[in-house]
Amino acid sequence: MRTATIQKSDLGKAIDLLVQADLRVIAPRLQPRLEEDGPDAIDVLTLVEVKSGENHQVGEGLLPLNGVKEFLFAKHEPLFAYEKRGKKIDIIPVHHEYPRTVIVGVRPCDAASIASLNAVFSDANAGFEDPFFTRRRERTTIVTYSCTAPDASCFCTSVDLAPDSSRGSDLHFTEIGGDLIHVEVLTEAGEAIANLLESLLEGEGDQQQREKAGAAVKEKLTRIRDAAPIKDWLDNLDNFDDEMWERLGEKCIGCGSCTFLCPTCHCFDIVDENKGSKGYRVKFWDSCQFDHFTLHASGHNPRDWQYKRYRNRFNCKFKIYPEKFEQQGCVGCGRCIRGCPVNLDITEYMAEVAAKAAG
Amino acid sequence: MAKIGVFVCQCGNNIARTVDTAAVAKDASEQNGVVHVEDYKFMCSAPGQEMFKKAIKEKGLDACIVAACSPKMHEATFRKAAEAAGLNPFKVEIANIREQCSWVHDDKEIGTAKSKDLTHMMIERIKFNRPLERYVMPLTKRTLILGGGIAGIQAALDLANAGIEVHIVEREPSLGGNMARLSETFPTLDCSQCIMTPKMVEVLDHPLITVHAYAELQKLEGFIGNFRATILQKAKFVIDDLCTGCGECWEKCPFSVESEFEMGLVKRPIIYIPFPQAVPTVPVIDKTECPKILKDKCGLCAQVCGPDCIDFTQQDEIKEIEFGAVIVATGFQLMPNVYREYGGWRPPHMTPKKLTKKERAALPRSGAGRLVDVINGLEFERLASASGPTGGQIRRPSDGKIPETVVFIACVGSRDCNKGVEYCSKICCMYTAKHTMLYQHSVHHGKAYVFYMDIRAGGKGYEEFINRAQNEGAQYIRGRVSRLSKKGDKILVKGADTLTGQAVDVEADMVVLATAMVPQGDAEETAQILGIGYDKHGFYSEQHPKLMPVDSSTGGIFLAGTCQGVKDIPETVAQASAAASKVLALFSKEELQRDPEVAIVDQEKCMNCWDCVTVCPYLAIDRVELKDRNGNFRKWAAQVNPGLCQGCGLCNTACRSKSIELQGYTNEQVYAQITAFGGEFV
Amino acid sequence: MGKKIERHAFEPKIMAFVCKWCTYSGADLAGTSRMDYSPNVRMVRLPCSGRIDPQFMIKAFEQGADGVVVSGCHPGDCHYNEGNYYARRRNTAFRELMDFNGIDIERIEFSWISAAEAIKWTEVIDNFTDKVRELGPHAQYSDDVVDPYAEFLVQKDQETA
Amino acid sequence: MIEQIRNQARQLLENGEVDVVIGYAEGSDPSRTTPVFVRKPEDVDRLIYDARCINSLPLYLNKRHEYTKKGWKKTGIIGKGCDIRAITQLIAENQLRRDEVYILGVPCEGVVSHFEKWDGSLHDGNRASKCTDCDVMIPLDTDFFPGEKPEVDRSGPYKVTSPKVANLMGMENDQRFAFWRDDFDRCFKCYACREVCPHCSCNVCITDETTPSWIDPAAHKKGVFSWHLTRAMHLVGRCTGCGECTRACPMDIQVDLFNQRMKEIVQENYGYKSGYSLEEKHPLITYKVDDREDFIK
Repeated sequence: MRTATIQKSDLGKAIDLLVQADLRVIAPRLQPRLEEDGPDAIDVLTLVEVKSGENHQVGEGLLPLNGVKEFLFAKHEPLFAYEKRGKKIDIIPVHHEYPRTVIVGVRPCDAASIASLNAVFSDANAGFEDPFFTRRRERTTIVTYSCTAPDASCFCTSVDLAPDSSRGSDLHFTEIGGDLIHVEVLTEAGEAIANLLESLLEGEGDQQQREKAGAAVKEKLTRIRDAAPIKDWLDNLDNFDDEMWERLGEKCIGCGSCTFLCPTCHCFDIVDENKGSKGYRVKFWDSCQFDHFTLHASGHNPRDWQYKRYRNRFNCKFKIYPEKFEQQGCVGCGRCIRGCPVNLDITEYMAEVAAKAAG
Repeated sequence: MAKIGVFVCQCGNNIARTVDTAAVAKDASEQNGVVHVEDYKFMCSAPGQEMFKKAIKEKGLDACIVAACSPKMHEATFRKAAEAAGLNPFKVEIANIREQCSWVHDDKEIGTAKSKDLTHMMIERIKFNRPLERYVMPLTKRTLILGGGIAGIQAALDLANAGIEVHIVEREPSLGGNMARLSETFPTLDCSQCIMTPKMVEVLDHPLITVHAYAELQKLEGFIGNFRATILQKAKFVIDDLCTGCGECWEKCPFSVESEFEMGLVKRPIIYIPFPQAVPTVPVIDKTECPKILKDKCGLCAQVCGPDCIDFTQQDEIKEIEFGAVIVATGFQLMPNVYREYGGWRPPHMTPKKLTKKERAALPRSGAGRLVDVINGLEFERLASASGPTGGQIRRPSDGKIPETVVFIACVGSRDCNKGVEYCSKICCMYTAKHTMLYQHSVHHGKAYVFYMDIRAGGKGYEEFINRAQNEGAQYIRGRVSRLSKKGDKILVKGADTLTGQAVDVEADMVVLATAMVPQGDAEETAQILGIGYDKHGFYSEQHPKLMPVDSSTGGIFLAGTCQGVKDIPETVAQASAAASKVLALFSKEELQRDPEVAIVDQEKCMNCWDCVTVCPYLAIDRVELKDRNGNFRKWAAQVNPGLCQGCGLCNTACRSKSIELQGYTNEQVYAQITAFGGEFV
Repeated sequence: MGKKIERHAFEPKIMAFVCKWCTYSGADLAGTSRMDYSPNVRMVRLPCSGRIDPQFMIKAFEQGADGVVVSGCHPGDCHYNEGNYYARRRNTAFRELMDFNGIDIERIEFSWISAAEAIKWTEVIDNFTDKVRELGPHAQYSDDVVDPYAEFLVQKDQETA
Repeated sequence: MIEQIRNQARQLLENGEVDVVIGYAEGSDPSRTTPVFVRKPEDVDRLIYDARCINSLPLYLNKRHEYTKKGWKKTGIIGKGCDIRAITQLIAENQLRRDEVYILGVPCEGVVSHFEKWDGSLHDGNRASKCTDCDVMIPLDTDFFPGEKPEVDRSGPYKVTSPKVANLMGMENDQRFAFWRDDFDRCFKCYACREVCPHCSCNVCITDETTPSWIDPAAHKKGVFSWHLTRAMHLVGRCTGCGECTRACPMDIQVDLFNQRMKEIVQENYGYKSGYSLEEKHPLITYKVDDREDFIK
């Protein structure tokens, strides 16, 4: 659509403008560790709702701990309430609010993850629509901010993305040197936000400069794997029982951190939170890394060993996803690598598979 | 879907005055699962109960709430009624709207709202009540009595006379225990032997009583109604059935050792009966001393035995017998080693022999000296006993002289946090008074002094007895003795009279210590064999200090006599009879019914940390191995023995994985009750 | 029979977990003696204070209780000999834990009440009710996150209206 | 030092004395290490030990994890002092037998608090606070120890070494609640804190129970609070203070502060320190008649 530039120092003002426009603004917030809390405390960067542009951290730090997932696919969602009286059961709808939201400072990998989630929850092809997700997605605008300093765990280039990809974004910011940010309007929703920021936007952005900046950042990535041969290798069912699954996966403790951190993991569970004769039915995140995820009522568990559960996760990302939705399930954000307490590394699997595929 | 009936009682006007029972009933009828409600004047009356039963039958109710008085009042009533109507009694719950609502609140609005809430909580709870069946267990109507002293004898006779089979296990060769040692008993001064011996004979002759003399309990397994005891019958080397008790053998035995029964005051042969009136009158050979057994020399007894009943090849024998109940009556001992504190020395024999080097080395060091004539209460009893070593003449151990002056010291080792035990030994005041009398009856010109702290004579005729002792000439000095020392052939007693504030020195011929009563030396090991609790002194713990004074902490094991705490003879006998009546109550049914409100274990979930085993006050939780279909070990798990479980629920709280549940108070039930909480508070 | 109970704008909800041998009987005695005490308490009868799981208290607070009473036999009087000693330890730990979490431990009352102490029972309940009334509603669990359940109740009222 | 460990491990594997040696190896990037299962003598050179070896390996000995299913009869394990305390505690809780494990103790100088803080060396800025007052740097119970094992006085009380605990205790109730509320807001109930804990050994965790569901499974405020309170309560007197729960938390919630505070309470009131004795029972399943009761009316 159109391009423009904005001064980096004007980002705070931009957030203020969005807040003033009665939008719910989600932005990264850094809680730096306090010296007096000792060496165990660490800096915490999260996406949270902000009320002003003061001390904003858009573009600072690398990745927030939480992705944008939780703002579209809530950690827990009451579906409805019920009350049993006599022999009657009343179903009472729960009121949900869907405020107009703009998420600012989303990294490209997270933005790309929305496309993946979209495929599951609201793609017409999937034949099913999650009303909660769809309505939130409709009312949410993603303002992406290209990465400037990827770390050792980032591997977006290995999964067809880049530190400046625009997949899933509505509006895309990229630093192009100096104090200048290149702004790219990608969708109508993005256009609406851009219009709100009109007073801060200037002229037209330089597409070449943006690409140059993106390429420079791409150079900094160190973790590069070849994802191309993975699907074919996985398609070969003989490899389902390959020795590498157990060898690499035996240290996995099944904590599920990777799945909860993963911006594209989307499994959920539904239970009734029953309080006496009333209660509500609630949907919340679940993880394929838990042993009871596939536990049958009979007591049988097809994924009886932890390595099989991790095998499922890997298959989900690189085989099932591409098969069903024609896109990669992994966006290379590296959260699962950073968050794993036992250093189980998805890129080690990728490398191993690539090597095996090559013979 | 549950079919719950709710029965709201007006209790005349007791409930109806502050609770709108009709409103409570109407509100309950709107609750999920409630299919029937009643609002009635007196639910507990005969017509009320009829209505209750009729509703259960006609409406096919599967659970009932009675909103009425406290469950302590009528829970049993309604559960029984439900059972009669074919509903499991544990599917009936009481909502307490009288004691805890109508009687404590004045305002009708408040009372009604609270009653509704209490009823809601019960409605939700009862949905998770499981129908429970009482556990029925076999019952072996046979009692094991440990100890053949007066407590054991009394309990055995009470039980046997009521038709219960009894086995007494006594580790000494004869029944009798400590009471058989006593000369005369306070406060009536009747002869202990005279009242004891007939009872001992009665026990031996009773067709329902088996006496295992010279035997010990090795192991006790099982639980109430179903114990299995392993009894070690020590080899007597004398064949019980053949022996006539003629006495040829022990009279001819050329060897002798200290007599345990006579407190070492005299010697006894190696084949012996402990005392002349022993029951059974079958001698035993002390295998640790007998040269025939040790070195194959002598064998004289076998030669003189007429019926030919001596068998040197006899071995210890293990007997396994099943019992339904156990009475522990293992008795007491006097605090050992207390002599040393008082400079005394225990003579190996009446006539002092020349000491060996080793024995001399074991003597107390300077000052205290070798005070042979400092003796304890039981030794004095033997000296005063007509059947004792001196034939009832009181003579001092060292030289056999009749003592002219005797000092009695009370509270030796008792009420003494530093060197002894903290508790009051209770009987010492009385037996010291008795001793002064016995002494003065025997030695008319003798002088008796008593050093005491306080006189504790709480008992029927006891205070009078003390007065009598004082009137008969015993001089009571309130104060402690600081030191005993040798002065010529006398003992210098240095003491104080705290009433006059003066030092008192007495030159005594003999000193008698009123030594504290303590549990048997092996009381703790015995407790561990039995699996019962004991206090820090080693006295066995009763289940409840006030309400269950004869029950041990383990079901089916009862306590009698001084093994549970210091007691005199009447108290011991009373407790023995109480224990016997407890056993009779237990045995009054054909089989044992146990309350089903006990813990059960989900063994698959159990992660065998054994926290439940640690907290269980009743040792009711066993560790069992689970096997797979092929009999291979699969996992460990806890298992509750419903025979022992008392339903306290401690295991339930200790269990982190929630794999142990107290039936009747399960997590589900309490959860339902909590989550039903939170209605409208007016 | 006594005073007319004065009702306040805020009436705290109090849940009591009690042992059936001592405290429950003590509360029954209060009834038999026609004593008057605050009606804000709802009791759960358990065999022993040692059966009281911290989980119960957590749930009670979640369920909207403004205060929780835990009560059993005096030390040494436990029907099961030692249950209340375990309860005492568990509650020491639990209170410290709640305190560290910033949850107001003034809202948990632990007391020993024997079957004869009907007066003590009424005093404990009355004083505790007053205290909690002064502390106000226990809002720590629902101050900023809307309780979906409360929300649904509001909605229901609107529907009926 | 590591050479001696490697040699011993090699010997053990060659003799068939152990089926596997659990230790640390280089991780997938230079600041990280990873747990490794060495089964073949030729692989022992993968074993390393330095201040980056944060993981608490006894986790893999916990029955809930799968080593028993593998049929390992005896497991060799490289343990820091604090890990060996965890092993001791596991044995005391009957989750492991002493003869099932061969402990290769290492002298420890402290570890970093987070992999992210590793800058090539260990210093006050990145040393985990649990290491500042540690009395088991020379481990307690080992089957093998490189060199002489000096005598260490371990009679001292447990000290809380995380300044955050004191900072929190210095706050008002409301501030403390606000702190936890903010942190718990991030919690999405992945239960990494549970899975990484060497002492969480239940076959079915209380939070996975559905009847009754004491802990609401959803990650709303009630569900999160009751989960963390329950977890801390279940670890009272049992936690050996490895701090893995905090490190494993993907949302960086400092959940081990609860455990540290509770250890302090247990030490103050009952004089109990976990992981030092095979026989001593943890304080919630024992009692003394004269325990503290100042809070009881």
